[in-house]
Amino acid sequence: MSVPVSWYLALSAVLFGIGAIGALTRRNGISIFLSIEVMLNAANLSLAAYARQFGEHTGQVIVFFVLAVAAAEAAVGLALFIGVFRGRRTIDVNRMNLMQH
Amino acid sequence: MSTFLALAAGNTLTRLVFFPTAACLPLLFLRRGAVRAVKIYTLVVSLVEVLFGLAYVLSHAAHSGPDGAFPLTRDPRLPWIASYGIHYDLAMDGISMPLALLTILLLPIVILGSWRGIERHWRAFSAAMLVLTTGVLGSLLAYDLFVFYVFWEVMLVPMYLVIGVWGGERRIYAAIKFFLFTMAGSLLMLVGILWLGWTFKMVNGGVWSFAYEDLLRLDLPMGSQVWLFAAFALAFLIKVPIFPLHTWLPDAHVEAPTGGSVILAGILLKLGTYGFLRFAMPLFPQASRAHVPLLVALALIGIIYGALVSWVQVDFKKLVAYSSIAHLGFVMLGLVAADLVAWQGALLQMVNHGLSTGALFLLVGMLYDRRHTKQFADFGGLAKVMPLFAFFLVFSTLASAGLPALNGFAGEFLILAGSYRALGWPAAVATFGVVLAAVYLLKMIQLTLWGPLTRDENRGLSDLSAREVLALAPLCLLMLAIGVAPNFFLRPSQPALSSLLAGYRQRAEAPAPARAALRPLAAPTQANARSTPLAGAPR
Amino acid sequence: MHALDWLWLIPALPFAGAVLNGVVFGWGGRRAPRPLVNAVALGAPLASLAVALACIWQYAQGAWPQPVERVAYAWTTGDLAIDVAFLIDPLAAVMLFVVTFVGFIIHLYSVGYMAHEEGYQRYFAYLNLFMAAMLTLVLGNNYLVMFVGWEGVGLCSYLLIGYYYDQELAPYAGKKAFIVNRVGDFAFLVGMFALVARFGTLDYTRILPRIAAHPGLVTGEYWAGLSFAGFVGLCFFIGAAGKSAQIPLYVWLPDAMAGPTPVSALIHAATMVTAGVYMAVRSNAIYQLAPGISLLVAVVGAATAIFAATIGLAQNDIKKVLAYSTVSQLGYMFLAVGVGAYTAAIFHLTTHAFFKALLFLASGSVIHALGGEQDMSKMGGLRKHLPITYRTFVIGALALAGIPPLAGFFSKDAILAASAAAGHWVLWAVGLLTAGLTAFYMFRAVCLTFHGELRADPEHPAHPAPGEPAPALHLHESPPVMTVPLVILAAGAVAAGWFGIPKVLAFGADLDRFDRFLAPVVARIRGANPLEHDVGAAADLFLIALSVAVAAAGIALAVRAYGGERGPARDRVLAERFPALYGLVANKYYVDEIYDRLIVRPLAWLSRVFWKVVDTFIVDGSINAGAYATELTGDIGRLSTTGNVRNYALYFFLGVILLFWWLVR
Amino acid sequence: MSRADLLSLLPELILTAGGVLILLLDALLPGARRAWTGIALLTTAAAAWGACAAWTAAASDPALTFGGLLETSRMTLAFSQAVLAATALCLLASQGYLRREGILAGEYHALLLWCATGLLLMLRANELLTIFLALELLSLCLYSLAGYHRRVKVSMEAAIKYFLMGAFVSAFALYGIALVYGATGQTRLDAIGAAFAAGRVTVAASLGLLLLVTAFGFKMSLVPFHAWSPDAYQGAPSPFVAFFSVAPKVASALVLYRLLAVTAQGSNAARWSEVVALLSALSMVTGNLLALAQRDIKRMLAYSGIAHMGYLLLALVTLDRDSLNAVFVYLLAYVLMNAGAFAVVAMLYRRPGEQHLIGELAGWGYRFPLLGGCLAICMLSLAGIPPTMGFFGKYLVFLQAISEGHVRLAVLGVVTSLVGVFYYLRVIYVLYMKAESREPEGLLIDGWGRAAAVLAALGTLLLGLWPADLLQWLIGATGTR
Amino acid sequence: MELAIFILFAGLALVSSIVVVTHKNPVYATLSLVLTLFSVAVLFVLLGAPFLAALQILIYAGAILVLFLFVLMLLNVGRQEGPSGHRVQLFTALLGGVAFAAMLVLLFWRQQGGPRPPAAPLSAQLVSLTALAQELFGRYLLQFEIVGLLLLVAVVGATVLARRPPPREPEAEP
Repeated sequence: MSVPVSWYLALSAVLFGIGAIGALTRRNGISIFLSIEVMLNAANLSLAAYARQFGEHTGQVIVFFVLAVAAAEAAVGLALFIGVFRGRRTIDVNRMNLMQH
Repeated sequence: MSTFLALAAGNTLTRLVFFPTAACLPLLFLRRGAVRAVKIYTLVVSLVEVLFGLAYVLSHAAHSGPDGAFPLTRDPRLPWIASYGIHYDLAMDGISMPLALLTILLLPIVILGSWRGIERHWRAFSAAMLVLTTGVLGSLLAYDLFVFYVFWEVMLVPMYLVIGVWGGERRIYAAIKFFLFTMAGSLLMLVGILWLGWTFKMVNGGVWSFAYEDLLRLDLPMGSQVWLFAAFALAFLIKVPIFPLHTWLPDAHVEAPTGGSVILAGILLKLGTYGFLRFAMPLFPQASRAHVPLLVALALIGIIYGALVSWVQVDFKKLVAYSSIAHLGFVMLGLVAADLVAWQGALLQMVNHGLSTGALFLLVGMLYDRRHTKQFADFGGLAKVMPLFAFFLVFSTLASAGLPALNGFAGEFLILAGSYRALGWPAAVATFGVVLAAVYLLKMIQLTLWGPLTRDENRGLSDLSAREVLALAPLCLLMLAIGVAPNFFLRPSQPALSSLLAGYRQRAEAPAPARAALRPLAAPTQANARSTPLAGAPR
Repeated sequence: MHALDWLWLIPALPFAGAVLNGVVFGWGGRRAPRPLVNAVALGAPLASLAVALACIWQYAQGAWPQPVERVAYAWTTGDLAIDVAFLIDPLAAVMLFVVTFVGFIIHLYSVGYMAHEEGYQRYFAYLNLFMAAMLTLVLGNNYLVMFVGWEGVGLCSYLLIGYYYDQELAPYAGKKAFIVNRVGDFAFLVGMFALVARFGTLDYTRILPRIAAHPGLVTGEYWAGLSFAGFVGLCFFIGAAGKSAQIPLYVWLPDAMAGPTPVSALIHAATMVTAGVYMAVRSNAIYQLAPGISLLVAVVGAATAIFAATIGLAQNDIKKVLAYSTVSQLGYMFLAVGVGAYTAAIFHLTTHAFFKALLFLASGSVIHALGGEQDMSKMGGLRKHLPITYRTFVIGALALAGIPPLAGFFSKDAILAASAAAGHWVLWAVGLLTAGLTAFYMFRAVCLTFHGELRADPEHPAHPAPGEPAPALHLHESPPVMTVPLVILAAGAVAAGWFGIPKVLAFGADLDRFDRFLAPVVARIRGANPLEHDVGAAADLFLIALSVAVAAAGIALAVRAYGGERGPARDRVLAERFPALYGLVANKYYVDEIYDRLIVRPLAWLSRVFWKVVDTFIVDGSINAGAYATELTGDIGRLSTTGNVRNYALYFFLGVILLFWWLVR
Repeated sequence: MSRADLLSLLPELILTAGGVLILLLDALLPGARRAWTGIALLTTAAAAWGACAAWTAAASDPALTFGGLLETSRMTLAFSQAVLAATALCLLASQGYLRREGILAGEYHALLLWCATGLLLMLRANELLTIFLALELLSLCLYSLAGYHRRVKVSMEAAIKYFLMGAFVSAFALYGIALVYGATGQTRLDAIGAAFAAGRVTVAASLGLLLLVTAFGFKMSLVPFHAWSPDAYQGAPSPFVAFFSVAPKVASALVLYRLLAVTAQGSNAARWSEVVALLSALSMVTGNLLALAQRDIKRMLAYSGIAHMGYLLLALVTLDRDSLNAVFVYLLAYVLMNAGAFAVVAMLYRRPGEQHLIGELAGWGYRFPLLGGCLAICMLSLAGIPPTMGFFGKYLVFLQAISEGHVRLAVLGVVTSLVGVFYYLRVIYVLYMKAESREPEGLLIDGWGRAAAVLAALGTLLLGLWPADLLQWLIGATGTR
Repeated sequence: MELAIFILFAGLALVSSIVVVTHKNPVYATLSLVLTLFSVAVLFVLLGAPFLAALQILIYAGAILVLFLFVLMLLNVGRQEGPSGHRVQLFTALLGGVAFAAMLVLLFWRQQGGPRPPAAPLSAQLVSLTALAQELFGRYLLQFEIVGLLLLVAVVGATVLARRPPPREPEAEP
């Protein structure tokens, strides 16, 4: 039997939630970024699922582009982490509070 | 734009309003150190402005009717923000004419009075004063509520700077207090203006207008009228100021330099009462009628409370400041009474207060320039060393105290007589303020001029210089002229006031409609207006 | 050319004099040459007197008894039209004469009295200004013009009381006078407003005849049980009480003696203080229609008369005695107004102007001679040194005491007779008693001042000007420029009464020219009987005799008590014997102190509360608290920006959830 | 791809090419770095011309190209020009700063131009995927530029905070796109709108749109999505903040408008207005209150920006044909006054990385009359005092709110802007009413920077005095809707 | 069969993603993410998107995560302390995340009316790479170009950020 699309969607929702929780709770910047990747994947999954549901390509195309975006984001983000680490020797976001609030 | 420039070149209100600001530009090219040049330049500019003012008024007064009425004169309306029905629209009638003239007249006097007191940044000071004049004149002459609001706010910044830059110890506190108080009221008024404009649009088939004459035609239901009236009244009452919204005034006056105080007391406060007369009452007649008891109570509190607090002051300037609260209480009472005589008196009293309190502030400033103190404890017996100062102080004080044959009396008498006719006993209560005025003003004279000259620092004080006399003399002459022959000053504004009053009364007595409606145009708007002829200007 | 067209010149001339001397010549304290100053200072009132006499003459010859009005210009037009206009009628004519005549005399006297003063020029400027204001008051054809003069004289009074402005107390006395007067003015103004509200005008000729013709206009209840006439009458009376120093507003007048003595003579005896009486008489139509208020006026007048007289008994300052006497005599005049004897009031006003001015000027001569000494306990025996002064002073005292045939006798008697005739026997009795007291304290003063031995220390005058060497005492008669006025006034004090000799004493002949001349001023109220004050010739004669007897008794008692060297000792004895009573009287019943405790101090306290508590603490405090609370909210709120990006993400996340809930709820 | 498609893409192409050109020149002629600003400015000007040309050449107004993906209309033209104006001001302000800090290099200009490309694409895009990609494009540029001053710790910190938040939010945006796509099967906004209008509004679609709205709310720093902006503005290079604090908001506002226009067609439009009203109220209140507590001028401006976006939303609470005019005028004013303020801040504060205390400007209004005056004018405009454009913008949005019956919201706006007046005035009184507290040292005030400040201030004033033509032109834009 | 695969890889994805967000060591978290990505790739295949699955493995798991690992090694961040010191943050995040996910799950459930098969059958057209490519370079050309620029930006941005900062050399000029 074929799996109902809503199951995929539910899975994606749960994955998204897990990612969000991770992004909100980790202290290590890169871990946060990893969690965000989980969220992106969750979104991708639901896009693919919807594409399947409608039987057309749009969802897949979006996923395709998101892959590229994720790559670009990762490049810039990781470069940033390197830059920050160079100055501060840490990527713990809890310690990134030089600024007056 | 080109039409605007063409207007500014002629004998028009536009020239009157914008000349001072335009005259700021050359200030940029004067050297920073050339203080004397700046002072003289500013004085010349202000005198030219006086000439412009007189030229305008006299040229139109020549057309006044047999009743001596100053005609409604206006510049051609120029579309400003046409898509919102906003027009650049300046007009002068008998109500705004005296106040505008007062404003213009006070400008050179303020410059003369600040000659010594202002020690730094003269260019900026001149610019502030000139821009302030534009703002005040614009507010007085605007015939479009949007334009009015713009000018109204334009006044704030220069005054804020004048207090804050050239003021005394606590100048920043005072400047901010002044700004925030005024702004608090005017922002709500802005909402009111917008609401009004929108309502007009709703009943006018989707066409915007903020023109005063158009908005006057709006009949609003009581519900919205009350709120709108509250918004407008708040803005104006803060400016007046009326208890309990008055606390900015003593601070602002005490801290402001002489010129600032003169302008503040002489003109800025009047805009509160002027606005009340011009906008708050006629636009919302039923609502204002419904709040007469409250407003009367506030006016009375202002009169009595201002006088009493003034009495116990130990600072010369603060005493005069509080006296303004009392004096403007009279004006408010006159306005609220909605009686022609009271209105005439109120309008006259606005001018009077500008003259006499302006003179008093100038005198305080002259003393401060010499002694760098304003405490009564530091003075006493000054009449001995400064007879001219004593003369002018006594003269202005008496005018302020409402001594007959001087201006204060004419205004107060008309206000109170009219108010008594319209309101009854509250006017009698207010009349008691006359007694209190004598109490605090004579105390003021007592502590400065009379008694033995006890302090050694005061022995060497020089009497007023020719420049200072020149600043004071026109004020005192006007005080005398108004007191002796008020009719000369009343006649030009009487028809304007009486038609405004007639409209107000007629509407105030009718019940408010259930929904907003537009009254039909009685006559073409331009019919009774005499426009400045201007070749090629689009109408 | 009709002299009445020049009516406006009468106040304008002295005004011009004031401007010339005060502003033009005296700019910034400069001094013009003395002859020039004198020419202006005396010329203006003299010219004014001349015009006034011409006008009176012409009026008496021609227009009498109709009032004549001359409009100068419109003060306001339209809804409330008020003209600056002048009016001459019998009442104005009498006042005009008194003011210009006595005024000029006193100007003349001042030339001598003030000769050595530094502020000579300023003095005359003020004095001329006073003349202008007083004449405006008298000549105005409406209440507003009257009020202009009314306040103008108040101002001059303020300036002249505080003439010695560099002293400690004189300016305070001036201020007190002005403020107390203002309390009265407040009521006067309210009365005017009431008239404006009802009649739309303030012209005498458009209000008073109308009231008289239609009493119904003003008799209905208006306010708190008062009719309109009652209300206006009450207001005007309070105003008059302020100006004319009646209970409870008399307190300023004794203090006003801080001014130069000629000022006291002119302003605080002869003219200004009588303005209240003038105003009340001018408004007699109103008072006739307000019997209750009239009674009040009479009672207050009588009370003031006796009250001030008792205080006068124990004063040691010669000018204070005269001041209380003035208060007392003004009380008489109001008594007359209250009982409806309007012409009698004006009659007494006129005679009083002569003899009281005389008394003041004579006392001024004394003070002048003693180098500023006013304390009678330091005088004595001066009759040898100052013969003319002495004689004129005694004439004035006799006139005041009401000894026939001097002026005071006729006028005072007219009042007493009128009170008796009106049936107010209590008031009459009070008046009579006052007459006795008056005679007593006047002759106490005569004795203390002129009889006995000189008690002053010739080397050390009591009141040297501060910072200046004490002037030597020059005990000699004043120069002619001072004594001639005394003599002229003395003649007036003797003869002024002869214009109003009552029928009983004229053996039925109508010699009461004064009453005849003034009679048109008293309004004839429609439907009311004309006032008739006649108790019958016999009773009249008896009453006259009684009053003369009482006066004579007063004099006798005074001479007995204070004659010779007993004077000052007598006061000490009295003080020891009746300490409470003497203290009470000598301290003027502590009225000033009561006012201070009851009104001034609570009001000052209240004002401070307003300032410090209401203004600073409550109003400003709540606004500042609001600002502070706003700032505090911001300060607390900014803690939300922790700097930790995870918190920021959480805000975002929670925001999303919140908005979603809002959207689908 | 047709010629029309290409022509419509002209401004973006010019900007991209300009960036590439600068990058190439930077590699080839490193010595001529100081010319890059000029080239970048020329590119911006060319792009502005290109935008006009694309609009003029468009077949209709609005014209859709790339199969309906890209809109060319008067309104997109206006918003594009606002973005380009911000770019130009930023470029002008940057030169001196970059030289002073020794970090002048072509990447800065290239990234800035590309960021503008992204913004232009985003505001013109009519389709969710395009919007998302443009958003990512500009975001990456912003991350890189925020951390451009690598020596400065706070610059990097600002960048990383912004990056983490940005990535987190784009995940939400993406999920939102997925949900909307799932609910309607469409990614083109007009088609989605049609679906909404047809009554096919599911809860999932609403949530999807909400996620997108929040993503742009984040870019506009609306409360509660705002918290990043003070840190990011404080840390990022000041002249860049002149761009950073305005341009993304301009573009996002138009996208937000498009999204809200979709919701307005749905059956729960009223609920949506409530949401917008809530965001508006929260932003006005929070922004102003927190700005009040700031001592650092950049943070103060950040919070004030939050408040300003709250005011802006007043016009979007209920959409009608005038909303967008108000929004645009407000944004243009905001661009000029905020960019002007940051330009001055960039010149008058040395030592990036430390605080930019307002108090440090004490008395400098007289030492630097021109810059002080410009800053003062910008502050007055921010405070909404006539005759500045800031006032006129406020006037329009309040008018819009009142026209739609949201009087209470307008009153709230008025009350909160009173708080705003207080902290803007603080800058002015520090400038003119306090005694100098420090000597200016190490500043580099060049003609470019002055030009930025003067242009911004002058624009604020002149457009405040003569807004009519602008408005008239804009009304032509919305009149066709 | 399909169901079994779905359950298996869904479970795997869940478990591995939980590890990603909870593991203290970012290196392990990264490796675990590889597993998640792989599971999702398998699900892509089930959903008829084999091309995406390939890309997912190649680009995502292959390139991106290697980049992550590389940076982690470079920075030698290693073990970091537990998720949070902030209990409120942790608790709220958990609650919010769970609520959000639950809400969505509920939403999908309600919306779809329980589990039911997709509306359209799995067509060959959907699975075909050609069709996808045509779409990419036809309808989605603009986006493709944007992505090109995006990658350029990423390259430049990454160099800007990661390059060693130049020494301070302010131009000495007024």
